Amino acid sequence: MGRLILLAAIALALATVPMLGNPFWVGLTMQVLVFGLLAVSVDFMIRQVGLFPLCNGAFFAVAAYTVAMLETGGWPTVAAVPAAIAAAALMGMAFGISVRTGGVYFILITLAFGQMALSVATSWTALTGGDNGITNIPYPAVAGVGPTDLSQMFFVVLALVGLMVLVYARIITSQFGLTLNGIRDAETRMVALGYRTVTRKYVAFVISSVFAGVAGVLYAYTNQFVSPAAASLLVSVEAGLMAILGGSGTVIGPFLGATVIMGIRNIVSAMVPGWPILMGLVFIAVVLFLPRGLVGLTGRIKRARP
Amino acid sequence: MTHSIALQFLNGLSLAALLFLLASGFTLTFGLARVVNMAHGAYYLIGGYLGLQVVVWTGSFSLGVVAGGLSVVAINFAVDRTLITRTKGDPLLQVLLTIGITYVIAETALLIWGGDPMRVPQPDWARGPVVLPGDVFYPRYRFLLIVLGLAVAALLWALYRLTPMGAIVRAGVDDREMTEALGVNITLLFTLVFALAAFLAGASGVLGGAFLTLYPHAEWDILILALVVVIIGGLGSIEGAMAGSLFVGLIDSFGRWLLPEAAGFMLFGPMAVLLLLRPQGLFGRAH
Amino acid sequence: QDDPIKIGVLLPLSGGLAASGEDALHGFELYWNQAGMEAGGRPIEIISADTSCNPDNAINAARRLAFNDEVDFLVGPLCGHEGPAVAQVSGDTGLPLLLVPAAADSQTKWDRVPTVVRTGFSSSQDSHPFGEFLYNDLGLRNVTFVGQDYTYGQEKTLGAVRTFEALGGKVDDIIWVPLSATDYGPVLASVPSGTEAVVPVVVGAHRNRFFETWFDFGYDRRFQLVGLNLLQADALKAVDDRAVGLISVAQNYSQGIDTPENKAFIDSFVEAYGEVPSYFAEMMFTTAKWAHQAIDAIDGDVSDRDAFLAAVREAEVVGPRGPVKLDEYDNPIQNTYISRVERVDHPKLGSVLMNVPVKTIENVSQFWTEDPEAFLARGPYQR
Amino acid sequence: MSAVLEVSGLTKRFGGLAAVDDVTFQVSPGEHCVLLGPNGAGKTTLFHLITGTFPATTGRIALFGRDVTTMGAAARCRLGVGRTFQISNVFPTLTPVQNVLLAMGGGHDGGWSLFRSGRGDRTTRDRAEALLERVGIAEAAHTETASLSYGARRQLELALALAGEPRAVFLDEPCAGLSPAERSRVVDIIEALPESITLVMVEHDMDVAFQVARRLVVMNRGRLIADGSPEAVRADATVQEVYLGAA
Amino acid sequence: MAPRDPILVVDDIHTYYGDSYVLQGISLAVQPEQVFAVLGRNGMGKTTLIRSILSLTPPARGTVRYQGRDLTGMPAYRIARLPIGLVPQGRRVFGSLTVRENLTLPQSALSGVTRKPRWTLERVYELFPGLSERARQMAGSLSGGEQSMLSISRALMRDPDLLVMDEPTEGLAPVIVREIEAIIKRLRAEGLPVLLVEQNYRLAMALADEVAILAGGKTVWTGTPAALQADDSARARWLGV
Ligand SMILES: Nc1ncnc2c1ncn2[C@@H]1O[C@H](COP(=O)(O)OP(=O)(O)OP(=O)(O)O)[C@@H](O)[C@H]1O
Ligand SMILES: Nc1ncnc2c1ncn2[C@@H]1O[C@H](COP(=O)(O)OP(=O)(O)OP(=O)(O)O)[C@@H](O)[C@H]1O
Ligand SMILES: [Mg+2]
Ligand SMILES: [Mg+2]
Repeated sequence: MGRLILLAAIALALATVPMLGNPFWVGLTMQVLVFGLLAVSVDFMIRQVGLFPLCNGAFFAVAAYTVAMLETGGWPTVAAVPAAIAAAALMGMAFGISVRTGGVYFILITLAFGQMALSVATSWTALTGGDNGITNIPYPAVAGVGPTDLSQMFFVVLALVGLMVLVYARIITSQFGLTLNGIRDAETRMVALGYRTVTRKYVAFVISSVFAGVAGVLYAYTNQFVSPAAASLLVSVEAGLMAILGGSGTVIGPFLGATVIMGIRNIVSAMVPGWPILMGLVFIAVVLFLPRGLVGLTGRIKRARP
Repeated sequence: MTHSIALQFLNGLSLAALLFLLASGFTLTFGLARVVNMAHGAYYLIGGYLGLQVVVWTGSFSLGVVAGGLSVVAINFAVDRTLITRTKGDPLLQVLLTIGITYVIAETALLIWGGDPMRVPQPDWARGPVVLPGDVFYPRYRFLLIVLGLAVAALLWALYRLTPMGAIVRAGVDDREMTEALGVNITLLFTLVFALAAFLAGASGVLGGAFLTLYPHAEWDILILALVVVIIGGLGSIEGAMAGSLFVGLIDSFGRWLLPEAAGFMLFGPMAVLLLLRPQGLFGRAH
Repeated sequence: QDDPIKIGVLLPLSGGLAASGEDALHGFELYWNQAGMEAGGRPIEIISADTSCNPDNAINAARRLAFNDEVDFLVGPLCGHEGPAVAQVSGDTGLPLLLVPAAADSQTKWDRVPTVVRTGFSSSQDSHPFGEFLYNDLGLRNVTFVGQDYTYGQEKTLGAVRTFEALGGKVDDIIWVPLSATDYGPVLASVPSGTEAVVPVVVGAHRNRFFETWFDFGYDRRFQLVGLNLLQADALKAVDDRAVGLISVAQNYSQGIDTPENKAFIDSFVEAYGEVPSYFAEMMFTTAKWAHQAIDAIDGDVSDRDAFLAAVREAEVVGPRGPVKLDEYDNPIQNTYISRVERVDHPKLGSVLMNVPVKTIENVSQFWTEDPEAFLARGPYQR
Repeated sequence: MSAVLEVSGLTKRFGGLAAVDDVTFQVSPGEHCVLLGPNGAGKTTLFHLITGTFPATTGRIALFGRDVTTMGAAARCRLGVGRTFQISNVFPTLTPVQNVLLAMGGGHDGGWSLFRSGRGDRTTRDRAEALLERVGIAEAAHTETASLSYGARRQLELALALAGEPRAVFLDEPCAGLSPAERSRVVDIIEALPESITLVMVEHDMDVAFQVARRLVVMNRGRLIADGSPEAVRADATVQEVYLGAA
Repeated sequence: MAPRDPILVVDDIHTYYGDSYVLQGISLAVQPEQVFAVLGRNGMGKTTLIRSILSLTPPARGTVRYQGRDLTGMPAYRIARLPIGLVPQGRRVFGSLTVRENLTLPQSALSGVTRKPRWTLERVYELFPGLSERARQMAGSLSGGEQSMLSISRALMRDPDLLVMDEPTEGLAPVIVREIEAIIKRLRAEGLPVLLVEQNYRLAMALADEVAILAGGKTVWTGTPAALQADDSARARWLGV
């Protein structure tokens, strides 16, 4: 209950961002929400299943590209969005065979899948616009109704991300979530208890791809262009870093991490030359002082008080 | 035709030799200490740059290789003692930490050496092509690299499989605490192993810099290849690192030759198939 | 009016292309310093933003310049794929963008944005005359291209392929090399043996790797090497005298152009930064001069964006690269220089390798000799 | 009624070694059967074969009248097989209650709901806690399992085997590592199992074995060497020699 | 026999796992040539006591003295080199090493052996012939009981002056338990002191010269086996037998 109030308070605070009237901040906050959602999709695998996927950037990108191609090709939003999420889910189903492996092997095989998707995005120029990507994606509209400017778009994104977060919070505390934790802890025992563990991991993987796909859809609409950069390894890696940095296993953590990383990238970078050093130092500092991520900070503050 | 095959085979071998030097260190640190050190690529880069600097100052290539290796040993010692130990074996934290270290090292290198590609000058005695039977021209430098790779592979294999040190190190992986309870100073031993791995990474930066050039982002390019090697071969196995580097080296060179259109799939496609058939890699042990 | 005119400059200042970004920024600053940081009676303020060669960052950086720093117009970006992203912000906000050095063909052809004017070059622009140069000047009939497999590489390569083939030349093979390739040994081994010359279109660190592998394997004894995009000034730093005499690059600039403008530019750049400027620096230098002329023409009132854009479109600039003016599609008509590497004595730097034009083709349009409509109807160069 | 377990001609080879060598026997419903044998005789391997942890080299296994020779471990569990592992195999980052909740759902591959809470409803939770009480670790029910002592984890192991209400349970040395007090608790639990549940157990503690067993089966070097009532087997000379040791 | 200085003295140690306070002041003394048995129900702190002595989980307070030397702050590997042999609970053999490698490891140069060991491969194989048959098998695939034998043998190969055993007979067949009993008796006769944690009450009684019972992280009873045999209430209360 307390958590719900906290989430509502955060959502409310975010809702004031468009009132600043500065599209830069609105745009950046939207990106934080979008990449935070992508980080959630990665953290779901990291924390609940114990597998670190490096292909969520591919799901993200395939959904974004689908939206881009269909919307610029004149399809209505009601068709483009489901198609995009379906594309991500289909790719998730295909890449899902990787759950047969585990540990570092899983990291690497998903990396392989992600790199293959990237090479399609860069070299299949006719379909994807190659390196230049696809531009001028219109805002979404359902039956002619939809956001017409940046701040309206912002509220759409805020609402959808909020909804996804609620769904996510429900999933990780669900029965299914518990069985995933069991698999993470001791898979052989889960098998001996009668569970189809591979199927479950597979389903979890597809759920993760759907979350990444939703993030990708929002990305396409907010950025209004898509390029292979969306599918790059860095996107997948940083999504994972966002989650760990913010606090893996929590709902807010990935968004906190996204705030820090996007903040350094887009604000601090203007002030500090060689800012990637700073980014590296932040990672190092979190490991040293906040091994549970930034959310661990609240625990520290509580403990510091007598 | 046979001419091209021979050439591609040699190309595969020379890339394999370089990858082996780098990946064997990675496999040692992961296999032995269960440390996922993503900074290995950055070690390659910084070792290469520092070695390059020494080659420029002293004119001696060998000195540069040694200096590149040793400087990374020093860096890694500091990093391991002050930072990696603090992750207490949590792989997520290790990934976060070592990627952080990679950012710091790579960006520092960029500030010092700039972003233009640089090449470590090859020593005079390794310059130019050698002519092989059948009128095949092959660079002498790469030839020597293959020989070096084989020598190091043999040495490491012997160290790992034939000496008690190898057994102890493997025991340390199974159960570090028990190894210590049998009187082994495992911390010291691991420090030595890390030093060896770091030396190989730094030295391979110099060796690789002499034909692949050093440039920003090389740390990721080479790390990905090394990871593929290690995974295909099986983590923690020297034999695996050998097999994996051959696999990657040969696939890369023949793939680029026969199917250049599918370059993106050439390396990763077979790797994905292999892992699905044999999830623990060629030489890895299923647990 | 003495509040400054703010110019937002978008360049990669971190990551793999930071060196190029910095070089470009130097060129821009050099011009304004020489101009006394003033134009149209108003002081100039340059606000630079790092894009790290990533379109997502570029879009944010552009928005920040537009809304937080409230710049009057944008200059940049460097990487081809950042171009569309930044152009989009320009289109959304109406903020004029001088697109440079990003070279994607489509931005002055199929995907034009009314507020975007290119002051650099289009990828395939210099390739068309180069293709004819291969056939007519070098007398080559059978060549193999090695093309970097992404948009810039494809456009640059296929432009030359088209004009070369149009004259009757035969392309034995085009070897596409992905940006992720590390080793050029395998690539070069697949050059067909009957070919006369190899024409590389490679970028970044690939240029030096290609060069080293070429000589390591003794290919210099088997084929002629003709660089379409091989050894620009920055890549020359890491090569030695084996490069002397090679055709290195075809582009809208060459360090060895023998004009007073260029000599002065090179000397002052070397004076200020201790090295030879690359084409990035030149492009930004000329862009600054271009902007200066336009601002003067409208007496500094850049708040009238339409007037500013019109002034840019009308300006005829003489930069280090020679005379430049825009075509109707907002792309510069300018010279193409085909360069060769030579060792020259520079009064400040001593003996250095430098690109020197061997052939200058004047007033080259992005459509070469073709009718624009026909060119556009054919669609982009894609493999 | 047909046999709960029928094994015939079952063999498992590891390289040259036949860990289980041509074993044939049956267990009837409700039987309490203890499997004895020297270390390395193949008991655990036999359990693994029966529960499906790995496949047999040759031979046939039937559970509850169905041929399960090629069936996976999870599927066999869903038929009603519960088991413990000789080396504890529990969920370290979860609490014992969560451990048991998982074990309760496994028998029907349950817990697919994405929205129903993983904490279970009141009655399931009560049942889980009651089971932990029964095995003697109620006070640790809500702490992290990783911090339990060795013995406590063995007790949890037993709870996991029983939680799914199996029709047949296979216990691999459930008393190993337990103190005498906890051992008698385990014996009590076993004795209190409903008549309908079939039990097969490996145990090296003879006091426990003889208390629980209504039938003893003895293995040596992969083969069955004795099978019968506790008294008969105890008197068997070979068993005395290879297993009990001359007393 | 004249009283001699005890070989191992544990003096009021307190040990924590993170925040949880496990050993709450334990003292005991092991005499030379003595088998000292530590008993107690599950979770009472027996393993923690052993971990504290060997510095695997160093105590927060209190001292451990071995042959008069204070072990406080000494790293675990140095303590092992004194030499003390450990048979850990749960066997903990090196699964990816062969049986033979498991056995030679404690005597390799890196383990700090300084004298010619009294224990050799031959002697150990003689003790457990089953192991010599499996010398080249990976220890991880041994049966549970075989692993126990290997774990004991490995500790002996350390050539210890004090043997610390944490439930060494867990999972062993009665024949083998009898053998282990005989072995410990023989070792004791050869002058090797043994600190033994054991759940097999009969065995502990048969072997021990002195017994301590732990409960709730404290020593609740000490004395001879005979005294424990006589103290029905202590037995019932602390051990449940
Ligand atoms: N790693 C740990 N973290 C936290 N608590 C622990 C840890 N290990 C053990 N404990 C706790 O310390 C107490 C003593 O454990 P210990 O393992 O010493 O008991 P023990 O007497 O050896 O029991 P057993 O006979 O079951 O082996 C127990 O309550 C246990 O839950
Ligand atoms: N994967 C394997 N590879 C080789 N040998 C194996 C493997 N698994 C088991 N064995 C061998 O098979 C034999 C039977 O092992 P098993 O674990 O079934 O014995 P057990 O009867 O359970 O003994 P214990 O009472 O000691 O637990 C042992 O000798 C063991 O070494
Ligand atoms: Mg067993
Ligand atoms: Mg214990």
